[in-house]
Amino acid sequence: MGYFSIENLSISFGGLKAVNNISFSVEKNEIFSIIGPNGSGKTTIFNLISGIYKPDAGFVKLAGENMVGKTPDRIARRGIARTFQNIELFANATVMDNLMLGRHIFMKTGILGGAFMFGKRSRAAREEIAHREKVEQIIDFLELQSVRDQFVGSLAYGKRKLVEVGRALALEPKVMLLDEPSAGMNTEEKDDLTIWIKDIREDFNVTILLIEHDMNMIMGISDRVFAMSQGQKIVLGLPREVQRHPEVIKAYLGEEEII
Amino acid sequence: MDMKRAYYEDIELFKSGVIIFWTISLMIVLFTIPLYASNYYLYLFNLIMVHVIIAVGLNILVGSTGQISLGHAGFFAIGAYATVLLMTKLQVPFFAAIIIAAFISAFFGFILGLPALRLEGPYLTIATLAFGLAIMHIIGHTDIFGGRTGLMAPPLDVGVPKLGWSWILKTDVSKYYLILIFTIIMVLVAINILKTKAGRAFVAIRDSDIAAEVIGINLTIYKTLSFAVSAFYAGIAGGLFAFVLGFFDPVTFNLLLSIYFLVMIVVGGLGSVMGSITGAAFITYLMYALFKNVREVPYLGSFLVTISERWLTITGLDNMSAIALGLVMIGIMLFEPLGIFGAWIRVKKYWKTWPF
Amino acid sequence: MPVGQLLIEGLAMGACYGLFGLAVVIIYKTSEVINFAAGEMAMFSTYIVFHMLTVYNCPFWLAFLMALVFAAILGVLVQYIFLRPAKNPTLLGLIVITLGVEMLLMGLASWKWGAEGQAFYLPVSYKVTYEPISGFIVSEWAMAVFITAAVIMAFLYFFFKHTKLGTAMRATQQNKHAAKIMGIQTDMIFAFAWAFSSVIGVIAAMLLSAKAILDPQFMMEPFLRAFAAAVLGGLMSVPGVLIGGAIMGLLENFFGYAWPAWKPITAFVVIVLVLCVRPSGLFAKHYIKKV
Amino acid sequence: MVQELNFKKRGEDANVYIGNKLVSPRITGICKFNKRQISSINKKGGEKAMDLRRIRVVMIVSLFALFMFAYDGQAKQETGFDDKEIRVGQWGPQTGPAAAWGNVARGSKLVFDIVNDEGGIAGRKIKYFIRDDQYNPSQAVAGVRELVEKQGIFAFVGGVSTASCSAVQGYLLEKEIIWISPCTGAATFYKPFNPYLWNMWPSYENDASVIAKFAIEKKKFKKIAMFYQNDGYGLDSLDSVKYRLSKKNMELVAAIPVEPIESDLSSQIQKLKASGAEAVIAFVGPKQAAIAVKTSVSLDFKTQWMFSYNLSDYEMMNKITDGLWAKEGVITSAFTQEPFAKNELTAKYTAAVKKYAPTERWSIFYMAGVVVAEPLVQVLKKVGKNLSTKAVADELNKIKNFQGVGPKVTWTATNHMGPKSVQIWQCGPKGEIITLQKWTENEISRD
Repeated sequence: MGYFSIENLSISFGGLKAVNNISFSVEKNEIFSIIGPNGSGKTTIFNLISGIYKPDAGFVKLAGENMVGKTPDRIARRGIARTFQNIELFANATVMDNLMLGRHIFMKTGILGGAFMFGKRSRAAREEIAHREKVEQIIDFLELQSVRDQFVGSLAYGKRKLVEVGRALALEPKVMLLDEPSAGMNTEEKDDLTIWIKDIREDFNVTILLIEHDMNMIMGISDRVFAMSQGQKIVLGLPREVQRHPEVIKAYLGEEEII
Repeated sequence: MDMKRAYYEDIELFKSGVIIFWTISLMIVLFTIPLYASNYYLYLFNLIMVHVIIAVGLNILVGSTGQISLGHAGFFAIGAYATVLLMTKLQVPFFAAIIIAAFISAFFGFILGLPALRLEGPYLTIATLAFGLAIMHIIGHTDIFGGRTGLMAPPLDVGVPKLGWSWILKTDVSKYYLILIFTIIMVLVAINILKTKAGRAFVAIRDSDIAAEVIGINLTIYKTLSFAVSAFYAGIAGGLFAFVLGFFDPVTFNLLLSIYFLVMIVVGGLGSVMGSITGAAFITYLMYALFKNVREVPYLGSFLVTISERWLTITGLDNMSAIALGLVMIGIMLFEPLGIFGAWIRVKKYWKTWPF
Repeated sequence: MPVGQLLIEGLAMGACYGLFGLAVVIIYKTSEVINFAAGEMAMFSTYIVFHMLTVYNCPFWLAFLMALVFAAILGVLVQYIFLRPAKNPTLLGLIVITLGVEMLLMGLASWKWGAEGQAFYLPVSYKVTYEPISGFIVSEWAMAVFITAAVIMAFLYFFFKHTKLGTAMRATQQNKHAAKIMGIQTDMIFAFAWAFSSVIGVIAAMLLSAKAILDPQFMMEPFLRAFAAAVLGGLMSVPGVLIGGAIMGLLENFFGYAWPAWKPITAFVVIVLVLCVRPSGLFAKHYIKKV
Repeated sequence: MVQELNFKKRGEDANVYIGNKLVSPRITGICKFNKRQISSINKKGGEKAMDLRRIRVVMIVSLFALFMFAYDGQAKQETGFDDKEIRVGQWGPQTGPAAAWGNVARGSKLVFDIVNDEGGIAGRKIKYFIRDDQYNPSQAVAGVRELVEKQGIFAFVGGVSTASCSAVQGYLLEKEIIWISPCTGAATFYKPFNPYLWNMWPSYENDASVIAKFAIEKKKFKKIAMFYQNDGYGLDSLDSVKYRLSKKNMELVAAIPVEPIESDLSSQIQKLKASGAEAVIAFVGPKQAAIAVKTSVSLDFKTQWMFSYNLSDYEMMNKITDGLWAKEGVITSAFTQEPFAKNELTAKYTAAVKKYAPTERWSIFYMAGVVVAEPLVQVLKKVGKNLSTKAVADELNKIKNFQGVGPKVTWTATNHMGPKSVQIWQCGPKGEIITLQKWTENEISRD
């Protein structure tokens, strides 16, 4: 078994088998893409991994440890971070605060410590400053300096996607789940994102699971691709293989343009 | 564009010299008020500060965490009753009593936070409302709380009477300073809480609870914590309120009061400490002064009396006060949905670019 | 324990709460606003009937019809003057506006009619009672309540299911923007919902005041109960509200009989416990946000 | 114009963004925007002007609210009187849940109006202030302090709510301001002795005891139930009735509490009915009294209702019970004279009402305001020119068997108790007052 794996994962919503007995395993530092037409259960897999849904059966294992049954916040603490398809940022907080929230699990200041943060040398302030430095690195990395103190709600869509990636990065995850990170971006932004994702893997030593519709991007960065349809596995393999696989093409036919 | 040199500047209490200047000026004004205001105004100021404390706490819950509470008068009552009973029945010194009372209140906040894990919106409103009603009702039915007859607050002794050291605050001025110090501390603490880990977690829960969970925020802990913190504030405020008023009964802490608390923070500005302060001051002042004694106002009074006699009833003239307060509330919400604080930001922005 | 009698009285009060809860639900269904002014709007309209009956000596049915018209106008006016101009309102902001309207209406009513209680009569009296089965005393008033509740519920059921306007209202509730794009005049829908709610409110208020008394404060407690009933029913479902109201009325009467001292809060506490099990009330699907 | 369409899915909905502005969720197909919608989306330029207008409106509204309406009169000296006027105050609920009691405070005005019209007292007119407390102690304290500290008040009369009176009691004592009778029979104002407070109200304890005595001895009821408001008013009287019954070795067949806010009383009345009570002694507010009587009729519960003196306003009670008050022949106690008794004093007041307050109804509670003002005027007249708090207090302490339209009171330097006697009335078939029993003292009073 690999570094991160899901085994026989299944869930159904009222008779509909959204994810049906799916297994795969991902090596450390791999970029692993999941593709499939709309409604094929890709996001559901992510939701199962991050603990938002409880699977009917199966396991999610990170370095041998089972994640199923843990609450989402515990799973996050174990090192699985994610972004969302529809952007779930904290819209009424600044970019800085959003990223600082990514540091939440590393901060030890309790509410009392925070409440009495008077002066530069108080423990809370020292911790706060230390984490701000970390976040600043992420801001530099993702080139978010210009929007650092802006409210997320006022940012352009592409920037928000990026902030969300930054927030996931701030958790210093072992595994990162990116759910359609390039949706809504223009070509230029997509190219930048591709480079960043690669860099994230290199610089931060992260295993990346990616849901994407943009075939160019998938072909460009994925190590392996997992194709699924209607909750079932179609094929798992190298990008080129999967792209030419007749079942995959069949699954996408009839579907019109995917945004 | 302001340039920052160190990360600490982001979390400093006073971010610039201008803010320090204004803060110091405000402090000077606040600390010298007793020199030129009559005792009646000190009473109003005391009430305002008590309301400021509770509004700041409520705003942490409603504004920052996004949980509606219509039961805060209940926590307010717990604070008042617990402080007074601890002092009279167990001879606990005042400062210990008010802190213990606030913790008791916080504990009840924690309890009320539990259903909030599952409920939201109107459903949570009903749960908190029921809590407020239940507290009022239980107090009204329990003899040790004085039942519906009410309780008289003891003399405000800030010393430790058991050790023979007692220092009784009798005058309004001394009470004013005591409450002022409490208020300043509670406000600073709130500012700090909102700037650090817990505060950010609250905002995260408000904006997207699912995202909050997947970045490692434990909803159970932080939702209940938010209720507890907010209730702690209400407890402190209640303990002080007991001595401002000197006498209270369960009806003092009715649903209407909870509603007024909510109005304070919405009118002031949700999610901001400054908003809670301005909202509490504004609404309290209006509650106690707006169109009161309208008959004695020159010209307007006699005009209204004439109107009342001609078309309405003269006995109902005092309702002008409620009507005016209602209109002010509606007006503020229509023209400034973000509350007074939103208006202030707008004005500030406007002046910054003036005259362009 | 006179079970039968408690049942009848509980159901009658419950039907009133449920009926009034409908006024809350209709507005919530279309615009997701909790109208805290509902009680006072109904109170104000009831005073209008009262005024016409006592000052102008109108025949009852005329006064009643005029009051319905007035209630509709009041509802539209409140929506048009106070709620529609709100720019980008927050949910709490809207609640504060309705609270402001509540204070305004209560102030105006007390100013016009004084704070002293008044008697309000309906042609159906609580004084005329029948005892069809021993132990079940039914007053004319209670029968009127049951019939009104049944008629209004049937009407609403039909209205929301089978009329164009009702469908448009449901669509607006589900998605205001989409409804607008589909060519539904949402402003009209909101105005209509407020008028509708106000009319149902005044009917409930008249029934309640005929049993109790009429004063500017008389709808405050029933409003809380109706709101609780509506929440128990799930805030979205028409039969749900009436069932919620019935549960509320029955709980109050049975608990009130067993432990009179705790009557005012038992129903609320039970409702909160029920909500802890079913967080979106009895008759609404719990909405799980998808990510 | 529209630059970019961003699609965002949330649940079943898809939100359409144009730039950053949310335009429409739930688009499943292709959507077309008409010109108006697009122009409204792109109308960013107008917002600046809108901003300015809003700022102005907000500023004007807040200034208006703060400065125009917050009128608080001019500060006066603290003695409470000068050569031209004596300032007297009262607080009371003019608005809020108990606004129906507001006529007490307005009633006192009648007495002062009469005196002022007669030329005042030793050249001084009485200036009378009413402060609305909304039945809320914190408002009462604010009003009273404002009066004392900014207007300067010589004496207070009346004051309706027990809670409000309790809240200001300490303050008034500290300021040594004369206060003639809180309009409540709660025991808290009797003990401990307050040298600046003179009581005129029979305590609820005495009231309940006399009613119970009447029920047992005159009416010979065997099964008596109690229906009481759960507060000082109800609990004092419950205690007293129990005490009275225990003297005769009797017990209440039922004692049902009610919260002052409740409006559905059917379960309580059914419980009373189940107890088989021949008489129900009820210490509740007027609203609940009315609902209780109405409910008992609709539940076929036949009993003799007996209420406290707080419900002796037959005209109003008949109005709000739809005539049931008379039909059921309700018995109440009473602490005043009959409002329309044929005597000189009543005639004087009823004439004065027509003149000074034509919209007011001459009723028991309006009279209550008169009752508390009468002794003050009497004493002020006696003191005359050399006015001081001490002189007035001394004269008040000498009052003996004083009776206006209210009860007979006697005060001494060490005893400021209210009267111990009440009358028993019954509402006759036409709503008239039938005096069943003249002033009766509670012989087992524990005051």
